Amino acid sequence: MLVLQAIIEGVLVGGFYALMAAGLTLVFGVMDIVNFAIGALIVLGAYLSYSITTHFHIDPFVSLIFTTPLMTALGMVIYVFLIKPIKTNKVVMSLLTMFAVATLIEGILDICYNSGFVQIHASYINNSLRIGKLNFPLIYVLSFLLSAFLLSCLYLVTYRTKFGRSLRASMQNPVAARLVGIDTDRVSMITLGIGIGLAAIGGMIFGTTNAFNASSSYDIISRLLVIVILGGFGSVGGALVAAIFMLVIQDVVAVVWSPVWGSTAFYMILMVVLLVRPQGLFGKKGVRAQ
Amino acid sequence: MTLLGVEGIVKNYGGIQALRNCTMNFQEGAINGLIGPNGSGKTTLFNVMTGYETPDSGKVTFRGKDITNSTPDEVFAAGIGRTFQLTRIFPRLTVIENVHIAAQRKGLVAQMRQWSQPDERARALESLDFVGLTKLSREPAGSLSYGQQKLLEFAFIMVAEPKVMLLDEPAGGVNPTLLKHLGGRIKELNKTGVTFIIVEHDMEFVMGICDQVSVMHQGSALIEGKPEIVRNDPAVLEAYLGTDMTEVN
Amino acid sequence: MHISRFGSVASRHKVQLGAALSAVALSVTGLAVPNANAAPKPITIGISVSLSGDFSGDGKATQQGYKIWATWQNAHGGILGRPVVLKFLSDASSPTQVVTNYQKFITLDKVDFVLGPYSTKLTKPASDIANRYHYVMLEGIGGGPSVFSRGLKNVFDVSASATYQLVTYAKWLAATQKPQPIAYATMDDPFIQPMVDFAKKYLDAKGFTEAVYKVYPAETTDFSPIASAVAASGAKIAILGTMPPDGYSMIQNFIQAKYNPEQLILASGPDQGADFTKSVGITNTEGIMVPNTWIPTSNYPGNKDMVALYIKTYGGDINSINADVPEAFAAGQVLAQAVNKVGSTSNVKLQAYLHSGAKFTSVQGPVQFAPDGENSGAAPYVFQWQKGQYVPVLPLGGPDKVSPIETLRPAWGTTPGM
Amino acid sequence: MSTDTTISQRPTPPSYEVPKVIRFGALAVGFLVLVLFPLVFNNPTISTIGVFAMIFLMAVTGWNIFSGYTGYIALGHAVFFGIGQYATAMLASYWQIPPGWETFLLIPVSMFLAGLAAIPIGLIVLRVRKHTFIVLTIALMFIFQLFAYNLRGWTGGSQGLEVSQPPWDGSIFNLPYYYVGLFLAIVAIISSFMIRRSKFGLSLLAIRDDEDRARSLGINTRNSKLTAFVISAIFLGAAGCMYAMFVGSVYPQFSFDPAFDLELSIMAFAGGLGTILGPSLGALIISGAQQYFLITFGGANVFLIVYGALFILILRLLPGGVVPAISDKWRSHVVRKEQRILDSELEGPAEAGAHK
Repeated sequence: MLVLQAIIEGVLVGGFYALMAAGLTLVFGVMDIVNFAIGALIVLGAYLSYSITTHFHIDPFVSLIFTTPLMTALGMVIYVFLIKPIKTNKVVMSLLTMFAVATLIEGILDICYNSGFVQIHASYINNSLRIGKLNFPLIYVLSFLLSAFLLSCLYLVTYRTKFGRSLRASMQNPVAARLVGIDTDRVSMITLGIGIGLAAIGGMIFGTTNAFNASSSYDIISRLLVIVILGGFGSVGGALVAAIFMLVIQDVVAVVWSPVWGSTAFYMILMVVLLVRPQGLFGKKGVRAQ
Repeated sequence: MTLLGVEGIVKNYGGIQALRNCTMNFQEGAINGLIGPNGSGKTTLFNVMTGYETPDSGKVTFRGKDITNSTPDEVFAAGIGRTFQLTRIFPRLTVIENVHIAAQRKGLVAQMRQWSQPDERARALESLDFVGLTKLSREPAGSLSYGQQKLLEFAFIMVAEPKVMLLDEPAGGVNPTLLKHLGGRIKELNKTGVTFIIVEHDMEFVMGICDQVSVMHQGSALIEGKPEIVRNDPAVLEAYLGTDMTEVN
Repeated sequence: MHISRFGSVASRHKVQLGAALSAVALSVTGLAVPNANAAPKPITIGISVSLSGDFSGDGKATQQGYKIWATWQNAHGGILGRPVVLKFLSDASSPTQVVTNYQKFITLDKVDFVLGPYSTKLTKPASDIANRYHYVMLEGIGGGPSVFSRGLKNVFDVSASATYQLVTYAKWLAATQKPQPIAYATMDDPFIQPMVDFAKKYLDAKGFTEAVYKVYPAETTDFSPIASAVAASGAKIAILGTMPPDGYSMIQNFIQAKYNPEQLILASGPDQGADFTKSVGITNTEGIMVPNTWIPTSNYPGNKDMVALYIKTYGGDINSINADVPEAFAAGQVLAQAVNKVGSTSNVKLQAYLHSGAKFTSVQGPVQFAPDGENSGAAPYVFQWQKGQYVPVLPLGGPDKVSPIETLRPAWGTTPGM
Repeated sequence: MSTDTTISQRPTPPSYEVPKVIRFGALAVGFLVLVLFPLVFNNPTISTIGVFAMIFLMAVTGWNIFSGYTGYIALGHAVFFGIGQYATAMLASYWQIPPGWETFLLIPVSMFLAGLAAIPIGLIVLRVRKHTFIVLTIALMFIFQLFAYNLRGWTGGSQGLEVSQPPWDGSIFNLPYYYVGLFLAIVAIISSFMIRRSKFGLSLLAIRDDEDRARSLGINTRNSKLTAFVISAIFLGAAGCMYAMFVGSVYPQFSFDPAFDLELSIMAFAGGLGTILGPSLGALIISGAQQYFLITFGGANVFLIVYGALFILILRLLPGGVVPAISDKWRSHVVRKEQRILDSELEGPAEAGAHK
């Protein structure tokens, strides 16, 4: 029973992690960028929703209407001013740049919100659906549905639209993409925008399920990285499966054994999987072989 | 006698059969040409011979020794040098450093000694001089022109004094003068006893330089023989027919 | 600044430091007595606080506590009749920086005294440095057992020792309730876990059984599995070793899991005043307990002033005061009393005096130091949220009068009168 | 085959590197500054910053031997830093080493253990490349952190471990740590130098440029990478040991800290990734600057903002790092001057070659 409960929770929370990881993996795939700031950006998104909900008494889900475009714009700005200028050694330079951005964001949030712990509120946040002996925290159910919706949108965008085509093209072979006249810069800019826009949404959910402050980001980033790698770079579907897989295992280990070993298992799985499939569960082999 | 031979090699990628029971022998001291329409498996064969791919079945022998499952570095150490279709040099290292890389050393102690020992240096400069790049020896290799990079690649393989050199489309994208120069170099090296296996689409070049030409078709050997014989063999034209005619004449 | 050459970094140090210090000094003169410059040479006290990083939340509360104390102390004649000036540095929650900071206080600023940073993890390296320069390390926050197990003679914790904080509750439980299964969950932390484990040891001995016992890592963000494990145990009593943020998430998960223990006590979190009520929602607070070393309403010397000063300076109400504030305040109080008694700024004399078994008073109650430097004088309180108020309920028969304890929590969201 | 005569005659082409005189001059000065530093600025605070700078100096130099030369950016070297710390703390109590000089004997032990651990770890992580490698190393670091938390029997879990400190007086306390640190840092730099100019080093750089190509030229890439990995781990182990001894307490959270490797890579990049002295320069500048900032702006919480902004600035202004920037300037300056002479010199041999 308990295990079943854990599995279900794992699936629900997994959906939420997948949402946070989706942006990361897209940016990974298209631009070779390890967006180390994702944690800080999620916290930023959480704070934005928090301010809006507390000051204007708007439902957190509605607040997304404002925060998401805002963060998307932020993403594009970051691309234009910080990522685009990087010429040599993109992989690491961009990683460090994003780390610097994270530091900056944390510093600013720390001053604006004075690092007490806060949490986003709504009437229904503590409710939960009860089916038989099992119960599903409502907020996780909502976030799961939202994730599912957004991820399928993302899927449609990448596989059914012109932008999606150029996106996948620049993912598989940037040079060739440029040759056939795709403006990879524009693609990258939009991608980073989307990636960080998604962080706004992930942040809102994070803020409703966790009490957070400016330095909460450290707990998020490592898990997201693991999920993205496990799912395979650039594979949104992969991220979803990986996230659910990881969370379920972690939760099950946590309930039957101990939470501390739960998170150990989380990382161990990654090692094992990568030894068998270095490209991750859904990564295409040699997509970017030198 | 046979220096490098493949025997009944089969290599599949998923459904596609790149090499189907391919058997070939390359004579010592000869300049062997390896031709065939696109997708006939020439490069795959190179990869198998140089340890980049392990065949599903069949074996590769070098001087009678089985090297089927050797890794690329072992193959090279054994005396088989190879260039790539797209030139691959070390762009951020200087030309002179590039030429030193292939110089083999045994043992950790030797590895830790300075990268340019006098004898290695002499050999390096010699081969640079041989391809005429001495002038540029201090330049980062990345700054060389495409043709020069091909020469460089040629040079740094030479340094290891391989018994046999596998050249994958050496003529591709090289201007005539440079090509002539390259051909001359190959001939000259061949005189010193180096065997060559050349994959090339430029028939002029192949027919001009090779003593022996093998034709591949759909992953296996079609025929082999003297250039003039191969040139006029109907089967070869047959193989090329439907494919790009310009390659033939 | 120019960091073109290392030499220049070093050489510029002194210059810039001077500037920095005067800056710090300026920022704190507000706290010092009005006529600071006319007054005799001030007593300087160096404190490293975590203004960024993992501990930033508590770090700031700690700083507030110390600042308020300085103001209060100066209003009461300072120390040895000299005004108190605090020097703060941030350690960004890193031991590396704590080491540098305390060296700077002692060797560059030549402060007269130092007081403790936030958290056990940082107090350890800090007390090593203080010890090296024969400085006394008085602290109120960071009394994990491992701080005192190292035979350092210069560390003193003015708060009740970590291990005993939950025992007050455990004793009451054993005395009043019949043995039954109890659900335990605690964070893996040098300060928190000993609290829970010690209480558990006591209760096990009294025949209470373990319904479930989970230790979770500090970086946990998803508490649902832990919460459901506790919920599934169906225990009527839950003892949680939580830090503020995860305590809130844990309660939220209990509500979602419809788990409604009759008694729920958290190691910390409910003592965070407004932070707590905002996060879990005031209507869910009913009956939740927390051990604490301080009563907001107590009549211990200085307490009323402290509360007033806090509200005047930082706003909020009496329940919005973070427990770190009085803990820091108390450390300052004890320092002042001891130094005034010793009559000099000699840390050596101070250390000897603190070891002499002398009694001190503080906003948290009496302080008396055991040989290892822990406070043997204090009896930890237990607080309970009743009708939106944060009231002391234990220990019975203590110096302060306490309200009757609610032994049966109501269902979530049903706080009477809310 | 070709003409030995012409080769022996040929004047070797000119060097674009900064002349030896200048380079060794700079080195000597730098060395002198580092030796005299704690004697001139004899204040313990500054020498404390110096000790941490030395620890980072050896750490980043070690890190650079692997990541800088092979181009594999490892963000999990905190593993070896942590192993060094825990080895020191555990062994110090296990062998009951009295606080004082004897503790320093644990340095070689920690180095050995870190190097030993690097072999299996290297065999695992070196199977993958690029991002996967980066993230895999990060994940590995978290695994070790969690082990440090969970294997309380040995590591004390979250309680951490202590290395009790020698009863030396504060005024001289830092000096032994500083000079031992300086010595180890210099050892690290010298080995980095030896490797850079060795055949082995050349192989590593070849791997950085094109791993598969290097393989096809007879370089055993796996062993080369592994060797470099182990060597770098050894210096991280030394750094960890120094840190544990100096700070005195060891915690999972601080020993296996994700920020640690980011700091290392920042230092390496600021100074010049893959150069011999660049990372060292970066370490001195950044670890110094960082602590300096905290004790200057530390009181106010603008620290993070200042740090972050400065850091972005460095990345923008010196993408290649300080050292390459200098040598590039020099190179472009020389090229113009030398080109003419070079050409005229090379006329002769070229003709000689043509005549035969």
